[in-house]
Amino acid sequence: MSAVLQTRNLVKKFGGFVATNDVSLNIERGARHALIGPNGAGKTTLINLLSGFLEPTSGEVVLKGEIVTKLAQHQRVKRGMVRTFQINCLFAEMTVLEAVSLAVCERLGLGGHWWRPLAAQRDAVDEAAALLASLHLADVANEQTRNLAYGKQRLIEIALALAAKPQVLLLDEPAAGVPTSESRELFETIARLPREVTILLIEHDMDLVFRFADRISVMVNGALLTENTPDEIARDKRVKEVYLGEALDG
Amino acid sequence: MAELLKLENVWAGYGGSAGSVVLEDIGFSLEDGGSLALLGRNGMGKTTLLATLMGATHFKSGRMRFCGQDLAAVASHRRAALGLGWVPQERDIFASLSVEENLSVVARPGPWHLQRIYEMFPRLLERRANMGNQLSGGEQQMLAIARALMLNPRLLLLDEPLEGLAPLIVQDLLRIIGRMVATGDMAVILVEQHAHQILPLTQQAVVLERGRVVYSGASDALRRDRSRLDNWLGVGVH
Amino acid sequence: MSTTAPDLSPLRRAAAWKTPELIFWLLPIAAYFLFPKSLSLLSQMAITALFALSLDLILGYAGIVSLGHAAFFGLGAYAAGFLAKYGYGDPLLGLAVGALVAAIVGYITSFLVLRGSDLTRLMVTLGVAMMLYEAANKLTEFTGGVDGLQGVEMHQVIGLFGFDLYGKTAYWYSIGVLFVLFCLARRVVNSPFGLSLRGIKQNVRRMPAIGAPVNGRLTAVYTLGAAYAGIAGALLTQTTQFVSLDVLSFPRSAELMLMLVLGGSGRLYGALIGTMVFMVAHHYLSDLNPQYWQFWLGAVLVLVVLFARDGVMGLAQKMIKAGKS
Amino acid sequence: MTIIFDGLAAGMLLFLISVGLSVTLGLMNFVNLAHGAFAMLGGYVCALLLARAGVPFLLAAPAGAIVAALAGVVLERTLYRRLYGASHLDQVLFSIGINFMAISAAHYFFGAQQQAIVLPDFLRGQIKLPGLDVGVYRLFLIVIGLTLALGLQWLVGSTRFGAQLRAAVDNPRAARGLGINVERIFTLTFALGSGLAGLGGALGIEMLGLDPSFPLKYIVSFLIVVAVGGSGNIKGSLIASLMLGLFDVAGKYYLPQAGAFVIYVVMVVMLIARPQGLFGRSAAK
Amino acid sequence: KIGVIVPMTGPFASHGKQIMNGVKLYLAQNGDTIAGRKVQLIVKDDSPGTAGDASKRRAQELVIQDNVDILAGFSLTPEAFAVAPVATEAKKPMVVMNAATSAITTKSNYIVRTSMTLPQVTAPIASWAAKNGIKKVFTIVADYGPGHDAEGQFKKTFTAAGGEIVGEVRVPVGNPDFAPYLQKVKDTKPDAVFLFVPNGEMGIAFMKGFQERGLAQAGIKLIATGDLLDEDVLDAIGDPALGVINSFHYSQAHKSPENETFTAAYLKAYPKDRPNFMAVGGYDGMRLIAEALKKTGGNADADKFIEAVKGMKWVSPRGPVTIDAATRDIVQTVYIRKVEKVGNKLQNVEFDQVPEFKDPGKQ
Ligand SMILES: Nc1ncnc2c1ncn2[C@@H]1O[C@H](COP(=O)(O)OP(=O)(O)OP(=O)(O)O)[C@@H](O)[C@H]1O
Ligand SMILES: Nc1ncnc2c1ncn2[C@@H]1O[C@H](COP(=O)(O)OP(=O)(O)OP(=O)(O)O)[C@@H](O)[C@H]1O
Ligand SMILES: [Mg+2]
Ligand SMILES: [Mg+2]
Repeated sequence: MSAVLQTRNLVKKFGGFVATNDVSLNIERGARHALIGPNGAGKTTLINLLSGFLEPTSGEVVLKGEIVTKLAQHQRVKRGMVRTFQINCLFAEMTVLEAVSLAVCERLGLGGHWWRPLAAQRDAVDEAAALLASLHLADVANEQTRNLAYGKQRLIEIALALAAKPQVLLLDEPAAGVPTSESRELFETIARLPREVTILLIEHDMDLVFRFADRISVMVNGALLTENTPDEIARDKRVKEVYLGEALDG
Repeated sequence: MAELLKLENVWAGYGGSAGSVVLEDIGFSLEDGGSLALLGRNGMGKTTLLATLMGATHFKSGRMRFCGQDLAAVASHRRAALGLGWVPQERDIFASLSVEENLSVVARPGPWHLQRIYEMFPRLLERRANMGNQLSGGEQQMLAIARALMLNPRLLLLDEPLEGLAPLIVQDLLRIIGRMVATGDMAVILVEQHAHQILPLTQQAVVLERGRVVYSGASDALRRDRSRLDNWLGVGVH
Repeated sequence: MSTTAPDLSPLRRAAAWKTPELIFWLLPIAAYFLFPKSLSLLSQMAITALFALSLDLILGYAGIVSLGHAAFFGLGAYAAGFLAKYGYGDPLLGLAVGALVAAIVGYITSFLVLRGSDLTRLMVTLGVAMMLYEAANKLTEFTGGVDGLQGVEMHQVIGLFGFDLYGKTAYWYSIGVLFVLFCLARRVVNSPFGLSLRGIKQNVRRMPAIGAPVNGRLTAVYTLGAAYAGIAGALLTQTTQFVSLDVLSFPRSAELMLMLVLGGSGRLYGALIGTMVFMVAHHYLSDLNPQYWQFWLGAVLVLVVLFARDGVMGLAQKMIKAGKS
Repeated sequence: MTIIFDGLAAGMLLFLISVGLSVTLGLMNFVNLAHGAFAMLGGYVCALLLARAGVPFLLAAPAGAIVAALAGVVLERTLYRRLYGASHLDQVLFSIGINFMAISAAHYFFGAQQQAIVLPDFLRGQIKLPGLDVGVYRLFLIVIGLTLALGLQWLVGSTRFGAQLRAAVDNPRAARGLGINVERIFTLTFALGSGLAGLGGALGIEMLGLDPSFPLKYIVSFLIVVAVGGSGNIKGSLIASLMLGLFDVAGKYYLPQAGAFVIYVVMVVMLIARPQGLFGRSAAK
Repeated sequence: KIGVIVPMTGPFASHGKQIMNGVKLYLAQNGDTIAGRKVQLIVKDDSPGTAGDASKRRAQELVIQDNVDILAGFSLTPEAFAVAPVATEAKKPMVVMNAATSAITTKSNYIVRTSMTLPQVTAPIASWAAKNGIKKVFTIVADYGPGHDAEGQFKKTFTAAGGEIVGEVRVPVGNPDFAPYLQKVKDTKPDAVFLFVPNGEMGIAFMKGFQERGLAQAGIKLIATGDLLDEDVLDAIGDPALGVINSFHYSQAHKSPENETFTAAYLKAYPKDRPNFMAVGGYDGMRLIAEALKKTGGNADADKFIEAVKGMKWVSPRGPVTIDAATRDIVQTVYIRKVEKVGNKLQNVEFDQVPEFKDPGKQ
């Protein structure tokens, strides 16, 4: 069994509203797995449950064979599962370089070190700098995050996740707000991640989804509707009806 | 048709200690019921331009006329009454108001009312009692659009309205915008990353580069000009 | 790929000592010669500055607002007071014990301030401090209650310098402790740990998602801040040889917050400068007009907020920036 | 049981003096620690009208509220308005500064001594019921408090004004862009908050006394109510006040040794159990 | 040069005001030149008055910067305690004009007190109560040092005289609502309540509650020390104060030529205020300084000064007083008074007295 990430009968209720309805998902190691579905279907909620941002009402999350349902978010990150946020969640008053260095330091376990200054942690800073360069963010490295246009901030959102060198990467609409040309590049960067990195992607841009994914799950009203290869999904009448419309026709 | 909006030599930016100028010498005009695609790469000033029309930036100099009035002289909160409706890029949903309150709190009389909105976005009807901060990303986007429509504006400013919406909804929305443009009920300015989706819908296009207008003319002409599109908006635009 | 490397120099420069800082630390030496008759005020300023520094660590860096920081100050003060009263009058030992006691209580109570909004934290810290205050008030037999703890006899500092009426020893002692602890705090805030605190302050939601144990960090810094406050309290006991119940009081916490905000939080120097400005203003205004000086102090606060957002340090930084461009 | 009644009355007094802060801090998100200064102003106006001009209490108390509200408008227009965007800490510094000035001014004009008021006869004494002695003034406070709570709850929760106010606080920039007159709403709300403070101050003299140190003396009580109730929540403030009042009074009756601890213990326990307050919004955004 | 340390702002601002009124009044009446030297007053606000560090620093400044010869003032005990070592070390006489904890004068040989001690004014009311048919008493005191002292002294004297304490509570300082305590008293049905709270709003709140709850009608008397009903707060309490029996060393209504001149001059100089015990403490303190300096020929050396004040006797507005040569504390008559309306002003009218009463706290 090579599933790196699994959910078992995951349920999340907000009051009476069922946002996640008995979801059991298997994601293979190294998969490029996309999760699609109408607005409000529960995709982000699922990522929140996987990453520990929310606690499920019932059910389990299994990461690399270990039940992590009770683990705190940062412990899941330590075990290699990292997420991005659909709506940017950044450090407004840090420079871009500081923010990414912070993330690298946390991965290297330096976050609790209080004696040597940040600048003396050369490995961490150099790694952060290299990551920024690879995302074409070098020129804004010393700008405050909050003064950047939305698209740039979107890239920092992803840089923070990549800084954690994830084995399982959960991406929530990473390309939203990034112009077409740059979202291509962004996806190329993601695609260049080592093959054994598993990626779960939420995205409404079907061009990107169908180019990138090797498996697609469709969610509707909190429950999994179907899971299949991209070709099969594209042919699936139900998916077309609830979600795709004419998206793939044009 | 009558002229609705006219900008001449507009300079604007952000206040504060640094006091940066983002928009330089902007000028274009829009007819009543007209439609305009506002294009440009990341950080070129599209959002800033819409925010300037709404009075949410630091206006330095120039002239902005809307319905024959000097817009710069009108306080920000009165511009909605004049007929401007705004869908901010960051959605800016009121977190502590329910979906329905978000809509009714800004409502003005006109053809768009709650019922019609709910017909257009049934999802919002389902979630009407939810608080603004308990919505999915796409639901927030719908709500932002719906909220601006509740103002019954003469000119609708849409800042990347399609972002984060499911394909089916995008298609619906484009159809509705197309219809509005065709009937001339409401003028629109549309900011979008996906130029290919909106250029067919709009009559005019303006392209910004580093805060300056580098193209202002017919959408059609721009759509066919692949090399300029590539140049201004980056590779890979259909 | 066309990748240019980011400029790393601003980051490198951040932690280096700068000339204005060195000049700043010459001030205490100058003050000794310029105001030889005001040493007791000056050493109380140093002590309060240390106290403000401790609040800056938790508030300015980690964003934990506290209206009860006097709890730790008072614990340190009483700890040092008891120690000296019962015969162990060595000052440095007193500081260590003050720090330890405050740190232990800080560690325990830190779990109360992990959750909640600013207002909740304000009130929880305040509640803890008030309970300690009431406890000290009730235990009149031990603490002397409102009358204060007496009989605090101090030995000489490192066995050499006795405390004198003119406050010379007290002055150098306080300034020395302040300087050492400042340097330590400076290292802490420039380290990755310090950066992670800023991260928590700016966006707690994101921190766990990059793998940072938020609660552990908050506990650590809260304990550290408590220890600093404890040392400040112990210093006050030792230099005044008296502990009044007031060391635990609400006004002491509240005034501390004013001083820090006045100077500008999250900068370390803000704590020092805020304390200086506040205490000097307080001192002179109350001498000029013993009855209505509060009015003028209030006016100073209002004006500072209106014209110098981010406190005195914020204004200074803005002026330096404007001067450069 | 007289103790329960006394507890409710004490709670209601707590509610009356802090509900204004619930409006400015809770709804407008402005940390106005000068709340007590407005309360004090209302109190002095009421006390002076009573003592010097012989105005009846039932007129003097509202007059205190109105004067405080007007002072609120003036200060909001001239000073407070500039600080809406400022950090909470700046607001604290600013409003404490205002407090200091108010304290000195009161000291200068009215002296350091306690102000006395004489209640009209029909508000004095006790009504004896079987097993229950009802203090008339306490009953009066309970009635006023309930009326105010219901009125405010309706205003904030069910009117368009209330919704506009919440929208303006959530995101002033967007609210302005969508046609909400943020400035006017803030002025009105601030006036409401300071008017309520003034009323609380006037009604509180009888039980809390009034002297220049008032603004700082009761600051903790105000904050406790708002924090425990959940900021911006009228119902929460009311219930929190009543609970605190009950616990406090009962604690003092049955456990006098515990004295001042009770209220702090209750507060800390409640806040740890419900960090957002009884009816607080869950973490925003 | 005299340095005066008192709280001039904050919760105890009225203390500072009254003391300074007294001090200044004496100088205005008797001229500010004593034994050929002009008196210069330097006032330092050490508000809140409860922070010993601030008081001590103020004292150090007075000694070092201002070179004062005498330290005076001290409205609250912590102020006096914190400053005592400074007086000893700097060899400056220290004149305590209000602070009332018994032990203060033992903290330095240079301390002399012109106010009173708490046991001194508490014991007489306890004896009086026992003698006048009060058998069962419920004590209510503020929960802080002086409150504990008053409680202890009252208990001691009252039970020694055969009375019984049927209940006792300690009320948190600053507590505004006495309802639960009063209810408890009502339910316990004692003959009388003995009350000690710091002077100011707590007393006012108590008296209002006492009346509202109809305790007097229930046959419960109220006895107290006089600071509860001093002239500064009496008007604020208003009619509920009528009939309360209390013991104290000074009343504005004290009948003596000295007091008449004093009050007349006071009211003329400070028409907004009424003279109270703090004013007298300040007035007598200043007088003591003046007389002592006259004796020493203007020499303010601490040892000489203290030698000069020992056993000093004079007739104060409060009545005859002596400085006990052994303890440097004041010996004075303590009066039992009752609040009555004189004209349309509330006054403490004296009807019984314990003459030349020493501080029982030091025996
Ligand atoms: N609040 C602000 N303060 C200072 N500068 C800002 C601010 N917001 C944006 N900018 C700057 O203004 C410029 C234009 O930003 P704007 O958001 O208008 O771009 P945009 O064209 O909308 O980009 P995007 O496609 O990413 O939304 C950018 O360089 C950005 O860094
Ligand atoms: N805290 C909450 N309380 C109540 N309902 C909530 C809460 N959070 C989310 N929801 C609801 O749960 C549903 C699922 O939301 P989710 O964010 O997972 O959708 P999504 O699939 O990510 O949609 P989108 O594509 O629009 O981002 C939505 O209808 C939303 O309104
Ligand atoms: Mg989503
Ligand atoms: Mg934009």
